[in-house]
Amino acid sequence: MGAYLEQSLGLQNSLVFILSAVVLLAIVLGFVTYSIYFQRKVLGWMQLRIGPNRVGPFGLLQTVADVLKLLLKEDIIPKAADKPLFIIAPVIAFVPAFGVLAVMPFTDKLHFADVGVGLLYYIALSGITVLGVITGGWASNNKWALIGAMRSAAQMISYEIPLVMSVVGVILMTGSLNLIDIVEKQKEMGMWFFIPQFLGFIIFIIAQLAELSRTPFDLTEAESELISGYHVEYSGFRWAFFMLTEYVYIFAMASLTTVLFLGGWLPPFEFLSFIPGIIWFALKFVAIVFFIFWLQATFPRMRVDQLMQMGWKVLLPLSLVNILVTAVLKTVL
Amino acid sequence: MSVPITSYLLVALILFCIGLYGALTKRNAVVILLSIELMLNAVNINLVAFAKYGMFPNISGQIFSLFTITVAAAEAAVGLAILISLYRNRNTVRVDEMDLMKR
Amino acid sequence: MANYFLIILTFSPLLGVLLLAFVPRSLPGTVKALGILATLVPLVLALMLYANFNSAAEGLQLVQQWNWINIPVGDQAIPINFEVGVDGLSMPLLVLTTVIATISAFAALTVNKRWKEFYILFLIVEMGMLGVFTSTNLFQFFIFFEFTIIPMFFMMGIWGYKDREKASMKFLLYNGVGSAIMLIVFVALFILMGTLNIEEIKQLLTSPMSPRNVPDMPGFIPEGLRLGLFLALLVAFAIKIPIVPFHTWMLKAYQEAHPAVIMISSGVLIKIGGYALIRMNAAFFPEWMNQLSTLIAVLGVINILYGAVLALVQDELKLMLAYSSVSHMGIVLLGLAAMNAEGFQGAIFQMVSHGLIAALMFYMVALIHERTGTSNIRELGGLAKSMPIISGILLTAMMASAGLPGMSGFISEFMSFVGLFGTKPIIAAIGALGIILTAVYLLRATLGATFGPIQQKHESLSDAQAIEVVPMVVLLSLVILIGIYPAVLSEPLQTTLQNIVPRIGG
Amino acid sequence: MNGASKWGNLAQYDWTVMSPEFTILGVATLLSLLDLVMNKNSDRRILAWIGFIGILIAGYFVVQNTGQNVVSILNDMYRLDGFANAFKLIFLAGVAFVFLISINYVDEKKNVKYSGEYYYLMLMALLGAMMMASSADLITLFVGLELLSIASYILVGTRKNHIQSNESAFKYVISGGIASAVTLYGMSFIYGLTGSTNLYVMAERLSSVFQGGFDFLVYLSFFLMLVGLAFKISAVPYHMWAPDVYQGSPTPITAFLSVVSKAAGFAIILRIFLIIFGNLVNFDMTNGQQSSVLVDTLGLYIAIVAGASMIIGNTLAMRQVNIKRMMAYSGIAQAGYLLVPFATLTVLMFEQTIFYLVAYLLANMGAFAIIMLVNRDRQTEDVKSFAGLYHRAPWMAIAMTFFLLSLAGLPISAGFFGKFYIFMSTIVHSSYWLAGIMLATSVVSYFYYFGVIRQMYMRPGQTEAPLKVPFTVAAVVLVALAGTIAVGIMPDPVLQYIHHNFPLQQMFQASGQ
Amino acid sequence: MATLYANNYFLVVIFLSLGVLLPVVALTFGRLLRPSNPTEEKRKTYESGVDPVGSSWVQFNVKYYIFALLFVIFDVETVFLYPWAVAYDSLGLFALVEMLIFITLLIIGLIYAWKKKVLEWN
Repeated sequence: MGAYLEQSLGLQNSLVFILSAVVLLAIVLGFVTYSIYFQRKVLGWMQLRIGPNRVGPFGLLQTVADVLKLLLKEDIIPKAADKPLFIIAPVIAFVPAFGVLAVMPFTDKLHFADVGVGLLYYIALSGITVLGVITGGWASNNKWALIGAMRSAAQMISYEIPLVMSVVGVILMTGSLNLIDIVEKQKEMGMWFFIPQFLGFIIFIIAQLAELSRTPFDLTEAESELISGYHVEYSGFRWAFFMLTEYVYIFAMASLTTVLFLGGWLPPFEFLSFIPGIIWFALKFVAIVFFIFWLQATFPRMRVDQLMQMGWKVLLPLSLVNILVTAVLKTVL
Repeated sequence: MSVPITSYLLVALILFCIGLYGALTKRNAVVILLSIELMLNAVNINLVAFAKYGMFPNISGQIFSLFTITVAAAEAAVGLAILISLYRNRNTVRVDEMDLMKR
Repeated sequence: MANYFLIILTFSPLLGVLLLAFVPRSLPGTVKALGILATLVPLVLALMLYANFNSAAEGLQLVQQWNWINIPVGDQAIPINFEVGVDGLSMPLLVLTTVIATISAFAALTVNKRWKEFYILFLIVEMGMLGVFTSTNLFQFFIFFEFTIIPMFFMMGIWGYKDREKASMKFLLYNGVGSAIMLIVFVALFILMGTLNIEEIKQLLTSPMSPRNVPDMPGFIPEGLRLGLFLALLVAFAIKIPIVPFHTWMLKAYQEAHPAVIMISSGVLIKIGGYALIRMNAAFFPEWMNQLSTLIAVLGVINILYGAVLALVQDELKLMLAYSSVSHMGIVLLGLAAMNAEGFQGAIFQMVSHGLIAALMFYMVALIHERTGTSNIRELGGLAKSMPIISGILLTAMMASAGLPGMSGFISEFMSFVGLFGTKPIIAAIGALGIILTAVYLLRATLGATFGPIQQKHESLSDAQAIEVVPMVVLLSLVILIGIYPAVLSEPLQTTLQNIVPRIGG
Repeated sequence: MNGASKWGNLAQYDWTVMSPEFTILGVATLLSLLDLVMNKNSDRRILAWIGFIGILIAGYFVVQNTGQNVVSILNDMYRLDGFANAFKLIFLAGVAFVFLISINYVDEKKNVKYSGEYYYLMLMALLGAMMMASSADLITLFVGLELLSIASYILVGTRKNHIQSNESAFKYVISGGIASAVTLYGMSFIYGLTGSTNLYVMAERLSSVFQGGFDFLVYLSFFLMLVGLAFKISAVPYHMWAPDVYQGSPTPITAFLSVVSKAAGFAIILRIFLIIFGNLVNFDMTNGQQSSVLVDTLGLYIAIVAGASMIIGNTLAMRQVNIKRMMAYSGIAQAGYLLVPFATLTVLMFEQTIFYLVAYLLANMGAFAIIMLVNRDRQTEDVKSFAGLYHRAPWMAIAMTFFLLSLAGLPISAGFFGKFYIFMSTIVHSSYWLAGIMLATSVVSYFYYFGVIRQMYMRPGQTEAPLKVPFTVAAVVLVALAGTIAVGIMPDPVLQYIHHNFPLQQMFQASGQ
Repeated sequence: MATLYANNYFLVVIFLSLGVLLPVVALTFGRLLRPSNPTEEKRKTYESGVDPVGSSWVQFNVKYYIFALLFVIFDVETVFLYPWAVAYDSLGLFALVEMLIFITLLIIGLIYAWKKKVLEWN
């Protein structure tokens, strides 16, 4: 990929770029399909159930069937809704979710855009999704949708700050915002950043869960209270795109965590380096995804006031402390 | 593949004019605040464009724009806060209804 | 002592201000007495000045200067000094000021409220007037000039009749415009000359050797600029004098203000205009003064006739006096327009004489108004029966004002017209018409007030008391003194005038 | 150099020159913390006094810095020169006065609820103003400007439950936002042409750019900046906000806006325009003569702004019945007068401006102190509330008279000499039309200033009860009155002090000279 | 170097356009497949099965705005943290001190909000 990037833009490498992006999109869609399956299975095992097992072998085609069903469902737009915004909201939510993957390095060879400010790009773009959520909730002109959207927005912006601040420690240690540089630095130090940046790592993981609206922070969904939050009026494929966004973000976040704190494609020990980097990356990635689903079976949902206080009163001060400690330690050591 | 600086400046100019027009003519206070943000963003485009393609390309333009962004945010925050307290007292965000003092 | 004499004279009214400040408001008697006594201090000092004045000496006497302000320009500084001096032109006016002030202080006894403030403001005005006449520096002149305006505003606005506030505002705005224009000219002169000393400016502007007068030298002042400055000054002082289109402030003020206030205004303040015309216009720009003398003369004639005609139809005594003042100040202009020694002397005589007579007449009006509650001729009449002294003196004053020989009015008018007949006989002839009208309207008013049937309610009114008579007598005797022995004034004037106005003939 | 390498280049600068700013920042922080830990119901006047002491200390540091050579740190982002010191002293004095006035104003629960915030926000605004005076870099200038502006927006709206206060605060935010956007847009072009935010580098590069065919852009940015910055001084193209905002704000804040904020506006205007456009020259091809752009071309526009401000401010002030609105229009007019020295650019330009600002500071602070007292006592802001003041508080009335005389520019008051000095510059520059406007509008101004005086002395008030004058307000009035009269009689010491201690040419000198 | 820079962002543009394209294509495709039979009841806004009461575009709890304001402030402050963190190595100790002051002020801001009970939900 690096070689193509060096060349001036021509027909050949344009095609390569486009095709590779399409391939990634396909992979991501596949991931989403099977992560839902995976999630249901994991939850099933943990709750001593079987999970999907009817459609296809081991129920492997269950999600595919679900997608097909969604595609064939009637698309209803409420009369009272703000139609243009209603239509555009899922797109606003989805585009950044996929867009952030443009800078994600999977190995030192296998990556797409090698942007100097990759991390900043990721953070900046991911912040836009909240707009889609708010737009969707507001455009529905439904009380539950609006409350859900507002809550969801409040939660997302509240946890965005600790998230953003917790990575400052990583930047401090690396001196670069380039995601490849960050992995290289971990290689150079011989230590993945979750060890020196343990506090930052914890904050990042928690904040990330909240950003993804996963348990124990899945208040926006809150089936029992808000029916299903901001997308209550959405149906069919429009609804599917909100779901898609959510799972693509799981993909992106898991990748980002891997890159920032778990050494990306680096092997845990030098002697294991014969195994290709992509495998290591995939392993760590899957571990995180599993972790995320695992929590869903373990933790109860938080109360909204607990949620907000946790973000502002615990995580934010901690992340500020993390920055200070990192800076001081870096100077002293 | 490089875009001439004039197009950046033109975008900025258009943005600035839209913002100015909105700030001067709109009735809704929130829209006015947004228009002001638009104007400030036009400035940012200008600064960043000049920082890269100006007569003497250097980084100070980008630094300037960082400060502009921050200040714009603070200004918007204060503006919104004041608007909220105004709304609590008067129950309106329409600027043409804010006429208690004309004499 | 001699060194500081003029300074002491100028600021002597402040002594009274200081003392008054410590007298409690609740003792009106003390306040009034102190107020009158305080005016005596400058009076005595002014008389001492008159006694010690050297009439033969040319130029300024008792000159003193102190450095006041330095305007830093680069490394050097342009000084603005505080400087005083007196000559034959200002000395009579100084004496006039103190005399009128004392008399007005007596007239102010009829003020009905807030005596303390009245006398404090009054004394500040006196200081301003004295300062105007002692300053030999344009800047200082301006500041003291303002010192007369602002307290006057208060005095007109607080103590007066129904519409006093409007009158005071009008007074302020007119005089404000005048002083603003004056300031423009002064600053311009300062920038052009580098000095504010009147004498130095005169030298620079008139001496043939001065670079200001030699074309192509740096600092040369072209004729156009001189004309502009001259006209601006003329307008500034025209408001003060006042020359006809600018006279409306005076009508309103004379109608609404307390007579004691008007006595100062009419007696001294409006003279500042004439004084400054001689001191500045004639001294700085003699050529233009000469060339435009016809214009000034015409303005003078307009003033005389306009004032006289309108005075003729007034029923309100105060308004009549106001128009009469306009008319009389026209004579000052005529004298100036003559551009010769007789004319100038006539002008100055007229200023002093009108000062005295106007003060006297307003004093009389004040007394009448206090007793009858009106000063409208229609509501008066027959006063001679109930108050013979007041009526008698009023009649005498009217005659003096009309220019009866043996009184100061005659001398001044005579000299002015003699001067003007020498240069502009036609205009002088037209102006002389006004003199006849003067006699007519004065007689009409006086006779209307004093003779004829008396009104019922006026029958039992008391005549003037002794203390009220004193000022009248003093003023009247001064009027007569100048009338029969003009040398008291003309002697110090003679040499001075030659010195002040370079182009003045014989 | 060993220590330097460890601590970085920044540590080599002489940070002590910033001690006034550090003091203010420290005190503001301290106040905010104290405000947080203090009991909710305890008396917060102590905070005002701490702040006041902080201001005095900062003032002491500024005086210590006065007369020093130029010190420039952070690549001219911070400069210590005569220009900066002069303005800082004015700001500090202004805010000190405002603090004293506020102590009585804020105290009442109904006026301003959060008194702690009130004080440290004002200190932050002061800090912004000081940075504006003391910087030669667009970024810091802009940040200082906004620090001042944003703090003032909040201060204007401190009366949270007062509808007019809210409304005026919102109007202020909107106008301020537009103004800073316009200013910034102008700045961005200048930056683009010169590629630097340092004013000196900009000035150096701008001449060649100017002659290289970009004169249109230079003019454009000049006008944009002029319009935008006119907001801060409430001069004409951008004055409409002033009446509403002045009327709606708490009176001490109105005083603050009218003096400190305005002076800060002048600081930034003079600093930016003098340095950047100072040595631009127009080259006349026909006769090969050079002429200074700032003096010959731009000066005219500034003069037009000045003249228009005087005319509009003074004429509209006549129609006002609300005293604060009247003072707002009067402030617009005063901004016009204050622009005159800059428009004419004589050698005395700086002395004239500073002197006038001092006179204006004294008069306006004193006037607003009394306005606050009277308005609060009568529960109305009508000019009529001054009726009979002379009988209620004669000394206050006399003091007010002097302040108004000073604002009108009549002797004996500091304002007279201020106007006189400025007036001289118009004649030196031969802009007689400007001189004419200046004097004519001054006369117009008599009308409304004396209107207040008329109320005080000539109209009967609704009550004759003596007005209670709190100690701090009395102190402010006394100091302002003494200053106004003393400077009005002997202006020389002040002028000489300005001339010798705050040399303007330091503005153009490099560090260490 | 310039091509690398441009190509990187070209890729970014590709990703973003794909992000737009996918929904558009999927929805267009879906339109051909899915039934469309809107009726009044279907198009009614959902409100727990009863007819909706009034519009939902109503005044909202001010709490949300205050959190939004807080977010804006803190989020924007990170704008300064990032460049500082990147350039930290070349700035020296003094930058640490400066950033200590900056972060201290941020913390004071947080404490302020805390004390003023802005961080409480409800």
